[in-house]
Amino acid sequence: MANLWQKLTHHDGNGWWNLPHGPSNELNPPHEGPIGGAWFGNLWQTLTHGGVSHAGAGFYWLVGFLLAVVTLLEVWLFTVEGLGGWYIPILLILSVAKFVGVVAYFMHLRFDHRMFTYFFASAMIIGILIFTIILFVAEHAHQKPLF
Amino acid sequence: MTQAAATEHHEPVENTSTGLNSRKLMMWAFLGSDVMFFGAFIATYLVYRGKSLVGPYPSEILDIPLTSVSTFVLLMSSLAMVLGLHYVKEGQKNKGTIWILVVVVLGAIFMGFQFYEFREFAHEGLTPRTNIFGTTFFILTGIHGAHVTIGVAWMAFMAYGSHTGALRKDNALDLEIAGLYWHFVDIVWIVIFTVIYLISATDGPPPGVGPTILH
Amino acid sequence: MTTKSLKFPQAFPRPKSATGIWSWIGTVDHKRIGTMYGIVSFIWFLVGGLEALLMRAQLASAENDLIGPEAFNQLFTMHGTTMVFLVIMPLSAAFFNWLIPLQIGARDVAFPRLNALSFWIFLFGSILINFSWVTGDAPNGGWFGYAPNSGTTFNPGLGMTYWVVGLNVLGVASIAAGLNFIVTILNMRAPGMDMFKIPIFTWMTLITSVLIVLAMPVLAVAGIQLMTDRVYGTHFFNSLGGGDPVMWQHIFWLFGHPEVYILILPAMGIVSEVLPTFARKPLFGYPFVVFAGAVIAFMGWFVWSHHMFTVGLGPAANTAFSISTMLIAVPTGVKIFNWLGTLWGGNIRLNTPMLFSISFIAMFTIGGLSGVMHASPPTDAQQQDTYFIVAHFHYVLVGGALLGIFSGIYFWWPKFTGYFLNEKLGIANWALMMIGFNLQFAPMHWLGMDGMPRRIYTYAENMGWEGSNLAASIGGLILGIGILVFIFNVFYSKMNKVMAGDDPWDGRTLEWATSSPPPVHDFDVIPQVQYRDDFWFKKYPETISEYYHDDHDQAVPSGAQLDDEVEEALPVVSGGSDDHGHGAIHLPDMSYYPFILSVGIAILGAGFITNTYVVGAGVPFILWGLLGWSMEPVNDPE
Amino acid sequence: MHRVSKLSFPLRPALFLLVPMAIALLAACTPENNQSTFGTAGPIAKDQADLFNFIFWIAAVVFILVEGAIIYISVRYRRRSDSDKLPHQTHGNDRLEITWTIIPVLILAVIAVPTLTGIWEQQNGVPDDQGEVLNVEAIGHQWWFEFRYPNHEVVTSNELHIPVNRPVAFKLESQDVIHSFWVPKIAGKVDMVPLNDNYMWMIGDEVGEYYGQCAEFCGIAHAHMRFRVIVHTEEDFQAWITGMHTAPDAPVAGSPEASGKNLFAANCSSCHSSDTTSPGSYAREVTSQQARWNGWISDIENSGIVSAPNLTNFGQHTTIGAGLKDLNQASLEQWITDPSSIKIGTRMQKHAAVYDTADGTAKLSPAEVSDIATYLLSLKPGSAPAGAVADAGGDVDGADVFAANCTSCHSTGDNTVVGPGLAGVGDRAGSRVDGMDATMYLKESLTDPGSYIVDGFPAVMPEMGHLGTESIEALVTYLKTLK
Repeated sequence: MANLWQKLTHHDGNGWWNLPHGPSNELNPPHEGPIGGAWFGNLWQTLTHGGVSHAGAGFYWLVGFLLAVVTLLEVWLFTVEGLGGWYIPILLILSVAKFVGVVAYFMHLRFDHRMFTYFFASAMIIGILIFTIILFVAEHAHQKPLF
Repeated sequence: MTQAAATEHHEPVENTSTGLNSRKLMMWAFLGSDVMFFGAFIATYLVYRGKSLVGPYPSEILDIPLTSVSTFVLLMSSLAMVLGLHYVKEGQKNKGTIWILVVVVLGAIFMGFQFYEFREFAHEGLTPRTNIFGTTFFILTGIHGAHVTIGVAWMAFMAYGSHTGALRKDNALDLEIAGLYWHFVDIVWIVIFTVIYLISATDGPPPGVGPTILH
Repeated sequence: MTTKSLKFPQAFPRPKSATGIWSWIGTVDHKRIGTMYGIVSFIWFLVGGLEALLMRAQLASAENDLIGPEAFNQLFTMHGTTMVFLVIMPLSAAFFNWLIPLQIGARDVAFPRLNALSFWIFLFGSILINFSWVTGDAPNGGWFGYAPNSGTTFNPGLGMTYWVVGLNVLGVASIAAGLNFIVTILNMRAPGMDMFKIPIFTWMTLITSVLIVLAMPVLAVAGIQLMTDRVYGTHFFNSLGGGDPVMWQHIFWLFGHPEVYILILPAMGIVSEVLPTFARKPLFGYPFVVFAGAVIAFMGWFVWSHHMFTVGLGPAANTAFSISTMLIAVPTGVKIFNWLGTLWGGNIRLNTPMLFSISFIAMFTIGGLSGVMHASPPTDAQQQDTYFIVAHFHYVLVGGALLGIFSGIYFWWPKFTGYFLNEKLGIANWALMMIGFNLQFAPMHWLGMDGMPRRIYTYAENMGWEGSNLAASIGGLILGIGILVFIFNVFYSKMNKVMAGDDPWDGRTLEWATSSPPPVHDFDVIPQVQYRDDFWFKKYPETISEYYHDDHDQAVPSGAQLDDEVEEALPVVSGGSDDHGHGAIHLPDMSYYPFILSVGIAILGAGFITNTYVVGAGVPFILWGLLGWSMEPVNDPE
Repeated sequence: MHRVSKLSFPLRPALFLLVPMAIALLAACTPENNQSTFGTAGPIAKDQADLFNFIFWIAAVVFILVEGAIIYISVRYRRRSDSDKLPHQTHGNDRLEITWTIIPVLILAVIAVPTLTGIWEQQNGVPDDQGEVLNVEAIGHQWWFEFRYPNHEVVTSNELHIPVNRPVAFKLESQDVIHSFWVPKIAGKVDMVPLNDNYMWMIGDEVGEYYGQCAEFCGIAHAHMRFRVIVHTEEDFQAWITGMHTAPDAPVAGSPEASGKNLFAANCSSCHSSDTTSPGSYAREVTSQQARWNGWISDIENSGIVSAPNLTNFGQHTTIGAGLKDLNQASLEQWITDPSSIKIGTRMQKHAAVYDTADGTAKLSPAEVSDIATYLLSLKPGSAPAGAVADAGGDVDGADVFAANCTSCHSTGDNTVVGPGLAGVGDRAGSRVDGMDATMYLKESLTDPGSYIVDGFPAVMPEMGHLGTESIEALVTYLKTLK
């Protein structure tokens, strides 16, 4: 607690919200990558030649293939009857997976400086929060009919 | 190295406070801004989903197989984009140029699909003025289409640059920034495809629509 | 190394001259752009003020028929729009432009041409909106443009189309400027200046820019939707076609509340610079002021529905937004207390900038307290859309933002021009503004509590509102005279120059380290920064240990890192602009393309008001601007 | 180093802050003002005022502390002489920061408690223990208020009558733009939003007449969109309800009232109903008002019809122009002659054919105006028992039936109001449907209008079966005479 406090308030604290100093080719530590935990980071570490952004054409083909598969899966789900209430959540999860795939690998966020992730993620977080609130409010915030 | 080269063509490690390239940083900040832009449009669509007072309703008009193909095309253009960037960074000029051209072509095909779709909808009686579905659908996908158009033009410019040799290994960042924009347009479509097409495709008329309000 | 690059045929030679009209049109110098922002927005300030005075004249007595309802509706719509989008935002932008590179020790902003583009788009956008006065069809649906009253069904004229298109054009300018300043502040800092050493005004600019970049797109969406409703007959907010008027309010206020902080945070930053300088003490609790600003900016996103307490969102939503609104008063209070802490024990010099800044705290506190009153939905049910609200936000925006800006004008005028603004006239200006302001807006509090709704062009004699309204109108006149005194002061001081020198106020931040006015290249040598308020501590090295050691938690940052938390010494970051090494100073060359591009955007915008072919006419200019710009090197090869 | 200019400053800035404040405090709020939120006449407004006072005094304490601190510090620590002595260069104090973060939180928590109770008491329905609830539909129009009492089948405009000490539940509606329903002395405002019906409730606990006003900007006549709330004793309220079901006495032939009645029927009655007293007339008025709205919205520029205040028993009203002026012969004549001399922007003046003149004044002679005014002022509950007019027996005159029931939507000329003009309808009727003669077609159209809507007209005509066979026969006979 005291540490956190100091990080937040210190004159020259290198607190977590202080912005990074290093040059852009400094790697994210694998266990601290913005997406996925340690196991995920390690797995992709192997696949991506140690997490450098020049991952190789083969890697991009692989990601592209997986994205294509997910898209096919989505379209197939559309034809499947009887998913009921599961349909929308499954689709949302799949599209989030595609979204993350493109952002993390095609847009290099996974390998790039964390500052870029902060930029994009903060907008995503604020956007998702407020627009979810708006959907909720528009759907449910009405006055109780008195007669 | 001349001054022009020093300022225009950035070195891999930037001489800035954060060590990050200013233009790339700005592109990411702009993408954050665009997140709010599309977020507001998508939120509007979702708030108005299923509130059309008259038809045609999504279930009567959306063509999922067709849009699946165009979605696939746009997704593959992202792959082509990243490959193009990869080869430009490797200094393989011809491969780079070809893949960027593939992006242009796939983007143009996507635009063609969208144009075809808009025309079909208009034939079947759905315009932005028809109902609230038409309004939200056309403006959201139209704004996205405008983004794609800008992206295609930008990529064509890049392909030309790569072809003439103005875009090289040492200023591949120009392409990377354009690529970020292109990928962003793609991820917006990923959300739109799910939200407008797959999820809404079965939406019919809402319960209790009365004819008295619009005539 | 010879490199091949694309060339775009030049219609004009690239501008080179340092004087004359073309040197202004082609300029990419942040100081010149700041000056242009300042002058243009001050002119709009006079226009907006005149609109306010006309309204006050109409309301001075009951059943007055000086101005008809239609003109009155146009006046209050344009007054609000002008003051928010054409005055306070661009006046803040003038300060951003002038000061940010100077405060962070850079030679220009990160994207000088983009900066010029922002200004030109702002200029054309503002002219576009105000052109509606010439056509006699000024916007009349309120600066909030509530649907469906702003739709064509109930508002068939062109006025609201001007308004919505103009706002969209201005939005482009704001977003471009916001992106520019974010990158500038993050990337262009002088060597050694990490984020916790940048001046507080720079911090507030950064936070404001983030808000602009995230909030203006939401306004753009609202604007595009209303525009397509008006121009193409879509149904976004058309209740007859299934659109929901409440949705407009959600989207508009979703932008609108962050906008409030976009307006006030720069003024808070100015005040946070002025108070320490004139109290001759560092800002009290720097990290807390920064953090409070960031918290305000974040929480500002989750309070928008307090503008809609009477819309009927039901008790649950009202409860949630009431609580979030009250909470946002906490970081605001933290700032006020820190300012008081700054003054406490200081050696306070009551010069004009300081008078304005102290008045800022006093007036902003009143606005904040009345804000808490209508954070409570039951009391807001009586206050919403009454003059109580008018009083509240004028205390925040005039008593807050505008006093802060005037404080900044008097404070930095010597830096901008090299000479002081006259102190006696300055005090007269301040006194008249304070008397006029309070006489104008304090009575509005009880006008509101006495049930006078906003936006009414007249009122009956038996309502008991005449005295307060008359007082308010007289106050408005006095406030206006105060502004005239300011204008007189500007000319008087120009003719009777009292030269100021580089550092007239014994300043704290880097802008005082360079000459007044600064050279084109800002700094002969990019400063190396070691401390927060680096310039001050270099002047008074004996105070370093006082600042950095009087709390056991704090450590001297220079030399070896005393902070155990930092694992390794930070790499020295090299500085500023794009110049490499310490050799020759290279500034970006001038360019016409931002101007051409902004002309294209203005024509495009005008096309939505007039007809579609005009939209097409804008496209060639935009393409010309974009292509020329992208192929034009920052510097021509020598 | 160049040092600061040596300007001295004789005035203490604090005084400048205090003078306007002092003036301000001298003029305290006046509860007796017509729309003061302090002189309350109902528990909701009282709760709201109490909560305001509670927050106000807390704010006042904070105000005095903060402004006092500003003044004290500015005076106490201002530079004396020319000393440029450097004060202690403190950087801050964490404990103070925590303190002045937590104290506001606590103060706000104290404010939040009554706030939240207030929200849930006022916005979550009428409490059960408040007595029998009166339901009222309040509808905002540009720029007047319509009030409907669905349980009593009464409709009136601009003057709301409610019983004292009884909860009144409101359904707030709007068809055009957003308005806001506000009676400052009885309850805070709630907006009237198209497509989003709102609900609120209030209790008037003092008999009297109270001012109300639209609080949301709604267009050109926003300032003039006002209304009155008349709080009656229970007996008076019941009497008013009964009165609203009692038709006025028929004017004596040849009197100004009789002339006014005819002029009213000819010039005003397509938009203004004035006879919503008989059974079934409430439903008809609700339908007609919708029809007028549909007629207006389908052709805003050229419509000859627009939603308009119901003038039943108008003589009982105390104001005209939505609460603008006291109602009397002179003000009413002024209103009829040139509404914009009292209220700019009325829809009536824009759309009613009678105002289709160069200067927008009515195409009526002063005598005619006077007759209409006299007639309208004479509209007070008459001596006849409620509902007695409908079938008075004897010969029914088709023209009277038409005037009473049809003129809201149909003219006897060629012009379209809501429905088609009926000139020559007798000739056309026979050829409209094969195998149906004119009489049969007209009868069918009256009793089952849905079957034979003429192309291009909205399907809004109500069924007229409630008029009774005799009236229908007379009406058909009359219609066939129209050339």
